[in-house]
Amino acid sequence: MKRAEIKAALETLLFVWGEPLAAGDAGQVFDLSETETRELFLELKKEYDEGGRGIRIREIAGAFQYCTDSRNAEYVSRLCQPVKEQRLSQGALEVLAIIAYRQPVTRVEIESIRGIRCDRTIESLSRKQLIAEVGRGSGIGRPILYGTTRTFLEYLGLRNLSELPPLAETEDLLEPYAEVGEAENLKNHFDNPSQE
Amino acid sequence: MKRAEIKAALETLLFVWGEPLAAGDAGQVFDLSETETRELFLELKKEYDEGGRGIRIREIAGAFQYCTDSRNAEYVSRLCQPVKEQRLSQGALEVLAIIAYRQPVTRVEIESIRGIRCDRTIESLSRKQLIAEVGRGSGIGRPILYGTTRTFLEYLGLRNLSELPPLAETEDLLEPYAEVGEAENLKNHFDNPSQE
Amino acid sequence: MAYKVKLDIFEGPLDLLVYLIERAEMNIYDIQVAVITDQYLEYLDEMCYQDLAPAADFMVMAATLIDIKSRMLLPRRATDDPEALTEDPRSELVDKILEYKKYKQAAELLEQQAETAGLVFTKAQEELADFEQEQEYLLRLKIDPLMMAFKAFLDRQRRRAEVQRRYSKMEDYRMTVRSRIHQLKNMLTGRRRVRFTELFVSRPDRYQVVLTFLSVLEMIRRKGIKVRQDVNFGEMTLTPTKALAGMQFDAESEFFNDEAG
Repeated sequence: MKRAEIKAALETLLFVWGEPLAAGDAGQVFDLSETETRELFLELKKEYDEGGRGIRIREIAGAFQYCTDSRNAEYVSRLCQPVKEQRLSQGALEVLAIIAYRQPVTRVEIESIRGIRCDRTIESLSRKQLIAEVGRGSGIGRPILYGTTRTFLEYLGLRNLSELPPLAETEDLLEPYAEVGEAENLKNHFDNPSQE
Repeated sequence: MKRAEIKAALETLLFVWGEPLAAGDAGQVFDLSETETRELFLELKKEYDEGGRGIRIREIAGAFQYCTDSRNAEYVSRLCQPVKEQRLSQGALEVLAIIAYRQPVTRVEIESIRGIRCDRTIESLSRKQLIAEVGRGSGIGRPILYGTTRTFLEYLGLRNLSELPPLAETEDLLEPYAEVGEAENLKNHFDNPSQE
Repeated sequence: MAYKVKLDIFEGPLDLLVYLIERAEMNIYDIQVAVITDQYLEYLDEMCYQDLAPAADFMVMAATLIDIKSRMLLPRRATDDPEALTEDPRSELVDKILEYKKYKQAAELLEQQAETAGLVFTKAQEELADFEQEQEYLLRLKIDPLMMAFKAFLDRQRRRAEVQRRYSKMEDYRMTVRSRIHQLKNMLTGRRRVRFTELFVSRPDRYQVVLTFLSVLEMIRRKGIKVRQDVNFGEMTLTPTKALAGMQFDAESEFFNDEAG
């Protein structure tokens, strides 16, 4: 089977599957290794990107999926009203952010950061399959550890967790209440009270 | 809007729509006539056909739709029903090994060697065509004699039974303890007096 | 109240604090605790007034604020020793606020990211039922596990045999017809008549009896002995013949193979 034929067959599989298709699963069809298959998928992806096609291939956690070019979203909305995913509440987004950046993390840790209970929010995020139990902590009662899922990556259109927007540094958070210089001094004051 | 951009946008629309999309409906999105739009769709279709892609565009009564290249149907089947590996249980392996090394052998002999019933295991191995009835014993009830099959050899990549790895101690070990029956024992003693 | 806020928009006490501090344009490292505490308590009052029972977490924070406010009134230098400077009572709260703010901001980033991702559409999976026929299984069979299974089985047999041997040494000692004939020859030589039952030292098992009987039959066939039985199922009497002495039953002889095979 020629390389071009396999690539065409991979296009068929991607289209039929709809959902993200793991390179390993696709590879089995052709007796190819996951690495080889991934390479073919990436080649395909590049072809679509460089061709400026209206459909693209995106990678999510080692799986590949057909999707549309986001620049054409306006035309889609002119044609039809596509089913949009329900937006998350501010609270749900906060919990999701804490889990995303600090995973694996327990409920108690999340609550101590937010200063408020969030068992119901966690439950709701679990139901939406954006987060999942990823293990048990070693502490008393072996608390559940939460982490994000592949659905979470899909939701944000991320290839993997390393593509999460970087978390702000403390200094970035100080504005607009203080001049940076002043804030630095004050911060030092907290870090090193003996300076005073 | 450039021609290539419109074509890319049409790809997006086709993908999102799923069902056959009428050229007229698609054209409205870009203020294009049905004729112009149809021409663009046909250009796209030609590109996919000539590129030998795994997904194609088909025309159905003036409407266009993405579909897969029918030549790849087999790969879709393979993806949907990945061949799952199955292993034999330890008990089944043991029965198979006894049959392989001691064939032809009756169920009663196998059971007397193993000390437990194994009619279901024998049945299951027969169904998997690893063993088969190879004859009838001369004893009471003319019990079925089991042996391994060609399928068995194929699985193990053996040309014939003589290629089974030798187990030198096999006979010595089994001989004194196998309660095959006194007649069997005496028969062995006559056949093989030098054993002593 | 001097300001109007929507009461149900705050995600928690920290969220409310962030709002109050930002609104007052205070420096996070120099929070005027008295001002903030008053505003915070006003907010709680408003909540109660509007019948929105504030969550317990809001009350806990109120207590914390009041505690900090009161500690701020104490002199910061407890002694003349500059090293003994007590910690700013606000620092722990500030750390918490900053940590919370970090994730509050991250939540906004995630929302933006999700919005962008929302511009990308995927398609549903095709109907695959036609392709999903009966599951095929590929049997995985390798020679090594097969041999291992057999070796494990042999080991088990060996262990069982060792146990058996320990408990029944005598019973398990099994003779062949040839060695039994050899024995019988020695027993019969020089005797005139021997009863069949005399051929056994102690109470024989079935094997011993059958073995001895077969041996006797063989010796009759070779004309080494004559046997007499007066009654059905009665005692058999064995009489050695002259030929007995000349019969070869030694181990090297192929006698039985030739005759019985």
